[in-house]
Amino acid sequence: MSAVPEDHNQQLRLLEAILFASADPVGEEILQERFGAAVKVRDLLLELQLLYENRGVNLVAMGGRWAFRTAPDLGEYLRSETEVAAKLSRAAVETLAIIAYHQPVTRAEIESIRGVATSKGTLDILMETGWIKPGRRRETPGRPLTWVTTPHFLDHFGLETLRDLPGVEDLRAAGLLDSRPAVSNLPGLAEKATAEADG
Amino acid sequence: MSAVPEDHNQQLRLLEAILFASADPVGEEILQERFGAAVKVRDLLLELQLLYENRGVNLVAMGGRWAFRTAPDLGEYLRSETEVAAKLSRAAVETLAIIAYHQPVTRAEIESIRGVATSKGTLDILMETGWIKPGRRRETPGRPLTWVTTPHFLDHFGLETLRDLPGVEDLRAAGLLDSRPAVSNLPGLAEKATAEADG
Amino acid sequence: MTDSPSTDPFDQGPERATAGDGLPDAADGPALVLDIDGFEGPIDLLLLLARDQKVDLTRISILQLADQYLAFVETARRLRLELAADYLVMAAWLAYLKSRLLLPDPQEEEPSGEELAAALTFQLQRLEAMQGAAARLLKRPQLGRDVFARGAPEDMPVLETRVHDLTLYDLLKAYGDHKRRQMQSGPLRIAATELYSIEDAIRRMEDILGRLPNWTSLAAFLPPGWKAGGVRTRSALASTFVATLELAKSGRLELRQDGPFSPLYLRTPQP
Repeated sequence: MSAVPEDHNQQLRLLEAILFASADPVGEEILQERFGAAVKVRDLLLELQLLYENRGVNLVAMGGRWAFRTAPDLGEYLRSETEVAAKLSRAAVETLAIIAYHQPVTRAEIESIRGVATSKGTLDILMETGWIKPGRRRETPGRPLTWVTTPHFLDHFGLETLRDLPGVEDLRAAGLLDSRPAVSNLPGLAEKATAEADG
Repeated sequence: MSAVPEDHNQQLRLLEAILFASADPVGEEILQERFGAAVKVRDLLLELQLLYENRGVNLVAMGGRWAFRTAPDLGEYLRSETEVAAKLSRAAVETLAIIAYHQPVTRAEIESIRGVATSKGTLDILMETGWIKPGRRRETPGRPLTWVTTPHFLDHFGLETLRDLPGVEDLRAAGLLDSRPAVSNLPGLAEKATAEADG
Repeated sequence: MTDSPSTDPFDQGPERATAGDGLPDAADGPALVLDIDGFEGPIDLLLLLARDQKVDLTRISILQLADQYLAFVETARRLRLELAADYLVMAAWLAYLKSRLLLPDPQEEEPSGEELAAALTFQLQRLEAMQGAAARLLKRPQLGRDVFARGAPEDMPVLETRVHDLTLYDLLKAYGDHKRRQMQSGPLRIAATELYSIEDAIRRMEDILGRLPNWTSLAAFLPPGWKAGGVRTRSALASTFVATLELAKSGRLELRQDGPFSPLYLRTPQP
């Protein structure tokens, strides 16, 4: 642990940085320990609090622990429909990946690729994310609905076009897919395999 | 969505609160949308940036996105409080640099520059850190996938744009950012490297 | 070029410095620690040798560099017979380059020795530049190490209502996992071999059986596209040989060989 700067202003800056970066409110005694007995942490805290008094962010003390919080009077501007980030299930992520790679793809095809039934909820959840939408109906008996990804999907994942999705060979080369043991490892075959893989 | 305060100082406070509350950088155009066309968000951002210039926390721009970050010079005092991130292998670091400076760049080009096959895990690890992603496919035979850096890469290394990569202009001027195979006549070198990578 | 990172002594990462300990001093002989594994490849080793000359890469002597590399690899080979093929390929190439540099240029339309040397210099410069860039990049203040983000972000979806923060990596990983499971589970699927099968050989021989009144060499029966050499050609030869034995056994083919290791001939049985 590096020592604490001697300069008063530097101490103030360090305190500011510590409180900013901390995930939880920091207890005053912990700060006092961090800065050493020679530094009056309480004075530093009060000075910093004054500095932020009329700002968009305030330094507040809660039961002896200190933290930055957005100013309460801004609440009306900051509040909005609060959506809690929900984690997608593994099935949903896999279904999304399969739609991305195999689109347009019907639900029956997704199930046949995944080898398990796809619950109705999975596609609903994915549709709520705005990443997939129904595509054209397949011109086969029963005219099943197909699923495709949306422009928002490309946007979210930072892809310009669907063609930029890495192919299976790219995934393998990147280490995202274990390579099958192949005859290609035999000398003399390797060059050929490469030529094919690299096209 | 709530309205925006009319008062300039209130707008500055709101911007401060929004940026302070977010751990990830916020895009300037998203802020502009939030504040509406009547507000010059860029001016507000620059004003806020100036306000925090010498503080323990700074407002920085990275690839058109803005975030508060602790001041770099305080790093030595803060570092001890967090665990040191896992060290990247030399191959990974070199590959990252090549992608950063040569992007968009194909795996074959990376290998030609390094003179050695890229092991499978390398791109995987770099992608997991969120620093690289697949770019567009190159419109050459085989349409190989290219790799590019992400906005998070800029954020992680505190770069405002790719032009701020250390020494990038000098390297370009010296012609060293040419990713074509230099010694195409080196028999077997390039082909061998790829063969092993795929083997 | 004076500001170029290649002359910046800070550009050498920590690994470089230690790896350099095992390097030969020009022709100082075998009193060196040889650790080929310490290098990422022949180019990497060459670059270290070039740095050892302690001059700008544009002014290194390619001849001297070639000599050092050849000496190093020769010594390494005596200690470790299994020296990676890459290093030997480079050695062969450098020996060739050396001869091109020493002898007058031939009239052929090939690049001259100087051109090849210049290309090699460029390759070394470029790799050095990238290693330097990597070191400089890592020296920048990094998020989570030197610079920190807001530790307690507040829920404030006023900007974007991003419900799911799935990354591209998560998506690709899911697909990769799915593909891998698909390959591992279910009925065992044996991937089509890239070698020439006996079944194929028998089918092919049967097709041309009726058209062989004269003794013809077995080598002439290799299927087109399988004659390039290597393991593929050997597999085609072996399968075709087994196929002829099978057909001879059932009396549909006659075989003749004039002596051990001499060519094998075959024809359709004469009535």
